Amino acid sequence: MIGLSDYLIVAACLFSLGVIGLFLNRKNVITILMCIELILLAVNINFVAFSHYLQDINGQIFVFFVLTVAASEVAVGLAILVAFYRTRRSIDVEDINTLQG
Amino acid sequence: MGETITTLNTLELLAIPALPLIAALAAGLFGWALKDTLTHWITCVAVVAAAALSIDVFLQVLDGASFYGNFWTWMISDKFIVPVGMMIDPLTAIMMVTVTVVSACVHIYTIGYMHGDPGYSRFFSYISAFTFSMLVLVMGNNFFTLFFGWEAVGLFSYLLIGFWFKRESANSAALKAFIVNRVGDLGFAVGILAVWYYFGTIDYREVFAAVSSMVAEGHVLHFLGGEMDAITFICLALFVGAMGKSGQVPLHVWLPDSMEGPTPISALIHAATMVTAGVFMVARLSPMFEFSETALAAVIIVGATTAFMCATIGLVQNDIKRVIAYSTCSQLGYMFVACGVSAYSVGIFHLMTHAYFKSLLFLAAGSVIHAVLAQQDIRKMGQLRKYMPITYITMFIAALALSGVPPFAGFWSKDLIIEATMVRDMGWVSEVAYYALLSGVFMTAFYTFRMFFLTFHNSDRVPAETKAHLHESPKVITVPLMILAIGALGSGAWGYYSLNISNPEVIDGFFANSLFVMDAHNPLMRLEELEHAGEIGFFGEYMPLILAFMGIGLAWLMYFKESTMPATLAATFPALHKFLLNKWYWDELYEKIFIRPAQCLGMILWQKGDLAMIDKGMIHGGIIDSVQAGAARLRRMQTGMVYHYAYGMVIGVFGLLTWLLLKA
Amino acid sequence: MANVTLPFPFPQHLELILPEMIIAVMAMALLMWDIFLPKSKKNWIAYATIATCMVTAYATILLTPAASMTTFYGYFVMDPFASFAKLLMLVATVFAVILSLDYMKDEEYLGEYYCLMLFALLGMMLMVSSNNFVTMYLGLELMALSVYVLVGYQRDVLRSSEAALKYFILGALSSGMLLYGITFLYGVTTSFDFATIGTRLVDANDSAHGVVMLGMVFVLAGLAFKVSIAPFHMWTPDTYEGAPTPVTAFISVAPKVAGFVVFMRVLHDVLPAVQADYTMILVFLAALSIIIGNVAAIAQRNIKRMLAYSTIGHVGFVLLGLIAANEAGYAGALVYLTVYLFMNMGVFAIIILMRRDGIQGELLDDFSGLSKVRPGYALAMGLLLFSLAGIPFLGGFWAKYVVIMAAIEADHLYLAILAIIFSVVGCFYYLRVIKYMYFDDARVDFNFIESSLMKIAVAVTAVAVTVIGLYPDPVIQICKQALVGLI
Amino acid sequence: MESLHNVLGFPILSLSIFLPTAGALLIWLFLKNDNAVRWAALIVSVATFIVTLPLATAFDPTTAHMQFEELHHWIPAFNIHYQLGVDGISMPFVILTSLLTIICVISAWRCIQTRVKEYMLAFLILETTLIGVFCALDAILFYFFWEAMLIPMFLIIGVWGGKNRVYATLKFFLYTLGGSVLMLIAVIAMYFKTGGSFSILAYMDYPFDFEWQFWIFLAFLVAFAVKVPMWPVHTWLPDAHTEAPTAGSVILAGILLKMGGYGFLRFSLPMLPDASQYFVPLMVGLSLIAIVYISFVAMMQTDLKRLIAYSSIAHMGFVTLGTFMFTQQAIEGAVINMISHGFVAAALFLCVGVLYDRMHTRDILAYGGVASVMPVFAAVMLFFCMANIALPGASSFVGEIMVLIGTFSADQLYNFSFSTKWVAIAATISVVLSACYTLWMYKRVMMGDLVKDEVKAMPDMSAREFMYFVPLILLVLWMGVYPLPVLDIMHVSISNLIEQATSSKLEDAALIAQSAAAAHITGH
Repeated sequence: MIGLSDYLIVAACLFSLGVIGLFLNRKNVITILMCIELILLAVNINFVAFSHYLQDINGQIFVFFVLTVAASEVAVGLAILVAFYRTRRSIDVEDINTLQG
Repeated sequence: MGETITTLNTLELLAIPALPLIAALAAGLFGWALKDTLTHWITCVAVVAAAALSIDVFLQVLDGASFYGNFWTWMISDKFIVPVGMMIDPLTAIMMVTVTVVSACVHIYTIGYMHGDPGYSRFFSYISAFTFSMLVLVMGNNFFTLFFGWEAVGLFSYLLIGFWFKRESANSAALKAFIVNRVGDLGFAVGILAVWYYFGTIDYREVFAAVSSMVAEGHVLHFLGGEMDAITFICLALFVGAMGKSGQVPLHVWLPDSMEGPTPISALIHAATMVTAGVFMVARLSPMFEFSETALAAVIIVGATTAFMCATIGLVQNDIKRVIAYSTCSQLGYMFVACGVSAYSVGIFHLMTHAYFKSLLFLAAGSVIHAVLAQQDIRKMGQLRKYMPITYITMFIAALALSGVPPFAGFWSKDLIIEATMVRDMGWVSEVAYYALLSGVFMTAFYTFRMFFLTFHNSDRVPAETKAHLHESPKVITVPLMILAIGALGSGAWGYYSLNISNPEVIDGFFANSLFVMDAHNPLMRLEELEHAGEIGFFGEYMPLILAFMGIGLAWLMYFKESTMPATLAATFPALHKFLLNKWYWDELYEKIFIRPAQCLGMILWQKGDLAMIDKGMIHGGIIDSVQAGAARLRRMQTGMVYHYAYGMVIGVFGLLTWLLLKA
Repeated sequence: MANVTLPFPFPQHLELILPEMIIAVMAMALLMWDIFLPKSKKNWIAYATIATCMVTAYATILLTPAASMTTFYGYFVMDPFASFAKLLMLVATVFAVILSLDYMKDEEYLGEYYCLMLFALLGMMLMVSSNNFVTMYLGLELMALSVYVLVGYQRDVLRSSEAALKYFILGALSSGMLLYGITFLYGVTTSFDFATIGTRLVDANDSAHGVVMLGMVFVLAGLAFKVSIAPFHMWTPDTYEGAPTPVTAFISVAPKVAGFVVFMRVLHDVLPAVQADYTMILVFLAALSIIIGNVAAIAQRNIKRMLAYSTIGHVGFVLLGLIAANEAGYAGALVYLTVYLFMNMGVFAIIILMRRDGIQGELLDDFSGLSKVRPGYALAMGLLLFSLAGIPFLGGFWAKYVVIMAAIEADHLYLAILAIIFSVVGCFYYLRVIKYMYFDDARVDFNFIESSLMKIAVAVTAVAVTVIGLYPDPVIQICKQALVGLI
Repeated sequence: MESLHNVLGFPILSLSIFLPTAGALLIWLFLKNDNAVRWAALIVSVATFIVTLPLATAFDPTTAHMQFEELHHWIPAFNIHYQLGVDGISMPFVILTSLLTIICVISAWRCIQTRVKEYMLAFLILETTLIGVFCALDAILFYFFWEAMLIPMFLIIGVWGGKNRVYATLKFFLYTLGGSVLMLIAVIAMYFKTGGSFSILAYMDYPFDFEWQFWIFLAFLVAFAVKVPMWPVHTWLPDAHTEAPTAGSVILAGILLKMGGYGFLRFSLPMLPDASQYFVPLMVGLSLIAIVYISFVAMMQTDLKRLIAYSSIAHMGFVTLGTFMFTQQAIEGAVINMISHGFVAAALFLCVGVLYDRMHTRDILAYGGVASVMPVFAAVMLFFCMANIALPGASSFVGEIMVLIGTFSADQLYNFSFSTKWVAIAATISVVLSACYTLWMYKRVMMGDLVKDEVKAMPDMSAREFMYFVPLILLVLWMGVYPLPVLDIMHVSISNLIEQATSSKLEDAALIAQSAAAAHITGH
């Protein structure tokens, strides 16, 4: 029988994966967007798990909100990335460095 | 503050200091508007009037009149009350006469001497103001009025020494005079603080009344383990002030330099009046000094040392004014010794006679200097008697008076001092003092006449160009000389007999209840006993006289005619000669142990203390630098790399988490 | 149609969301209008935006209930607390629009710009009106997404889009954390409603303590990011510098207000059970923010960047009020935000005025000799900067005063001392700007693009700061009353 | 609230505080031309002076109660009141301020040619804050004015100052601010301790226990010591003075330094008597350092203003010394000293200003023989030099001798851990040292032969310059020979202050603690 804790652990792993990927990855921004998706995925798993375990529907409703927002977030993110690329001609994380100090 | 006793006309008394003050203000503030003649008229008239009034007061005091009263309250704070008032008694009266008369003469003399000087009216306002301050000093009835006058005369002495402010030497002398005097005033101020602390008042009469009981209570001051009874502390502190003003060793260094000032000043301030303020103070405070053997001993030692040392220096000086200046120091030493042996009356007596003949000496010297175009070196004079007879004669009288030749003024007073010292038994102190004074007599006579002969006899060494100019000084100069000459002639005998100074019972004597002497101390009483018993002996009686004549004789041998003796003598004892010529190296000593170290200390405290330690060290090094370093580090942490930022956030979160969970 | 019955109860008090409605509708309307407007008349949209905000403000005031009321089945709350915050944000938006007038007029798609601003405003208004995590999250994301775009609005300017990108990435991460935290709180209490969570947390058994901590830290971190509290501040300097100056002005005030209001609600309603723990965290964060903010600002040459750090410092001060966690504290925080609104808007207005052909006017020495050329602006800037530095007879002093007072009342004496000492350190960099304006001579000649609205904006802020400084009582009273609904 | 004690029945203090600012506003709004501004500023300052005069005439010296009181709510939220009032200690400073402001305005007539308007405005606003400090009876109001003063002063030094002005003014600002913030903390702490009051008078009555007094005293000490300034936090003063324009130095030396001394008298002594007693050795030590150490430093200065600045620090040493001796004479002396120093130091800086306007250098060695081209000026400067070294007849003598008397006799009344006699004697050394640095400076500047051509070209004082020295000369003399009026004003207030400063608060504090403990027990 798969208990709540197992789901939470999976979610935790995904979350950590996302977070770590966020600052370990030095290549390009797309990966970062994926990592963000991972984080949100972890969140959703948590919600669903809890919602099921607690027999409370709110959690799952929240998941839908999160999904929607996530979608629009990515859209905006990509748009900004494109704008950035137009001027910088690169999407390497290393190259997001003109502002510092 | 005590009831007012007045058998004198208050207005008259007030007028005496007021007249010079008003004159001074007029001359000082409106001098630029008034014509020179007008200025000197105003001031001279005022001062002469003051002199006349003080003589009148003096005569009334002779008939036993006196005055005590307050006119004004200066400060009040709780129990601390400072009135401004007057106390007129014989001591005051004789000082007033001396001051005003000499001052009057000097005023008149100045008309001639300072003629045509750019600062003519300024000079007059200064000397009138000085007269005012000196009168306040002597007429005051409490320590604060005394201190007020004390500082004021100091101020005017400073101004007048530096009168020719374009001369570097004059400015330095003025500064030196002021600062050395301040050192004395430091002591004086402390003394006053102590007086108020122990007596709870600063009024003469109340303090004097309380002295014996205060001593009986036996207060002591502790410091650095040692202890000292209060009255001694007070007296010594005040005496330090006296030393400063009266140019006593080791605070004498300013007096000779003060000769940079115009000669009338030397006569008025640095011979007759201001420098004697110290003696006056000691006499005035006799009721306190009498209660402290230590203080009296100190007074004697300082006085005797000065008397001897300055005399030796005087032997070899070549500047006519400096010779007289050193003799002034030395004579002041005599007065202090007199006070030290409790013969205050005699000290004051000498003060008076000295005032006349010494100011006469100065004025005469001034007249000489005037004649030889501001030449002060006696080696460049000689044979002047032909050109300026009056000066010659008056100066001769003064010289005799100074050397203590009867019947001239100096003889009476000085002789009494020496005898008093002889009979007052204070162990080695009085012994040493006695011999110091005796040797002083000889040297005084010698250097006085050395100076006199070199100036008026000997060979004619006056440079040709000045020759043409040589002539007797005008009336305004010679008349005061003659007036003072009378004083130099008569004041001694007059004082001796009419005031009968030598009367041991000072209480019945002239200085009725203005001076206080314990019978146990009273040297005059003892002197009288011994005279009755005929135990004084020949030497005791006549030693001073003999020495004086010996001194004059030696001077006559060496300097009356041109001779090689001085040179050979100097060649025989080069070290000694150099030593004396350099005034015992006092200035060099002070330069080394005070001035230089003070400047170094100031430099160190400023550069190392303020700038290096506090500014650079604490402020910049400590705070500013660290903040800026921190700023730079934070700036470097802001790398601009997005993953660093994310990393920061994550570290933050997990840091907080672990902290919380560990805490739980 | 009269007897149509809905399958669900019709929500009560729908009028409460009228302000939000106005904003939403106008935003879209403007978007449409923009298409038909000729290039030359684009500014009308701006004026329309201002009008919208004013109307909304009026509506908000009208609708403010005495006690808190809810609608949408309790998912949307309206109380004096919320409406005060809304008013602040509306004012901030008005200022931001005025600041944009000249700055943005050469940009394309102005309609989108202003409507994005309105959407951000809408999001924030939702945030402050939320009494549960769902509404809060939606509002927060609406604001965040709009602001990302606003920051990157100058598409041809590298630093603009870079700033947007950074802000976006980190913002996404932070909202991820926030959500992750929410999941745990939800897991412990089976609710998203603040009050409910709060009560359930109180009687949650100790086994759940670890999970609660987990949730709390993540939630706080997520919120701290929005109000740029150290160590979640790293995005602030870059974003402030890169963003178009009016946007910087906007995000330096409005989101802070919204963020802090939510912060207060969360602390007061959700986390009273674990007050000891969160106080500990916040003390640490506040100290860190004050130190980092005031120290790092000293090393800056670019005034926008400098103000970013100063924001971090000020945020630390506001946090003092939250730490005190008493009426005085929360009121103090509101006072601080109110004054801060005027100070920052004024300063940014002048920075925008400094922009002249060729020069961005963002470097400190661009201010050299301003007082000789434009004494008026220099005086205003001086007042504002002294106010930021917290010197008396200016509002900033009272802002600092109230929070420090609250902190001391709550026995956080050492924190107060630390804060005030670093505020002295902070003075240095404000004074440095004044030094450039007053003590130095002009390096290059100024040629100002001045609109009367800008002048008014500057004047209003300067006067407001001074008046509050001389007679702060009204503001303090209002802020006290505004706490109804929170406390 | 007991009935207010205000014989005049109209808010004279508010008037004198805000008249300058009102004038400043009018000038700012309506005047353009520099000369008009000058005249207007002069009129405003004179008007203010006239307004403050009734304070002296209508003052009732027989009571220690605050007078001309005003009390309004200012910030009810924190129980902060707009509470004004003066007693014998603060009243003289109000008049001193309004007087010196006039002189500042006149002195800037010619030498300030750039941005005249801002200059005058700054001074008028500064006057407001300064008078406010001396009138405030509410701790926050006091702090409000105390800090607000920084802004105009910062600009005055920074805009019209000398070469190194930026460093100097930043140093001044941050030093003072850093010093005073702790005072704010202390005041707020006292607010909660006393159960919600900012009234200075309430603080005087409230019994703080020793630990409180200890820390609050330290907090105040930092604030006031920086202002006085006391060693070792004095280094901002020489820089500020050197770089400030003449009038800036005048107001700085004349009033700002007094705020520190006033703070001790108004806050530390009456509110924290036990801590004050406890810290006497420290204060005495610092004061003596100020008197001796600083005098030596002053001796070696070659910059005129720097020298006078250091001498100011030394003289303020007398003030702090007298303040912490708790004897009538000492404290009255301290106040007299502050007032007199207000005249003398101000005048000396004006003298330097006169020289600076002609030569544009403050280097002593650049001068020499000035007396022969500027006789009148030489006389004036000599007068103030002599006043600076406390010659009898000058106001400073009254102050210093009273401090010394009070100090010397202090251990008659209280048993300190040391003998105050020797403290007094050590302090008396300044008699010599002050003479050394002052007269040496005078000698090098004014005396000597006239060799330098640029000195030869210097014209003597103009009538306008002479005009602003006259009142100072008269005041110095007046207070020197007839200080009674001023002393009479102070007697009662100061004896009351001593009463407060010497009666321990600890017993009451202990009682309160006991009762609290008792309540606690009964509560359970």
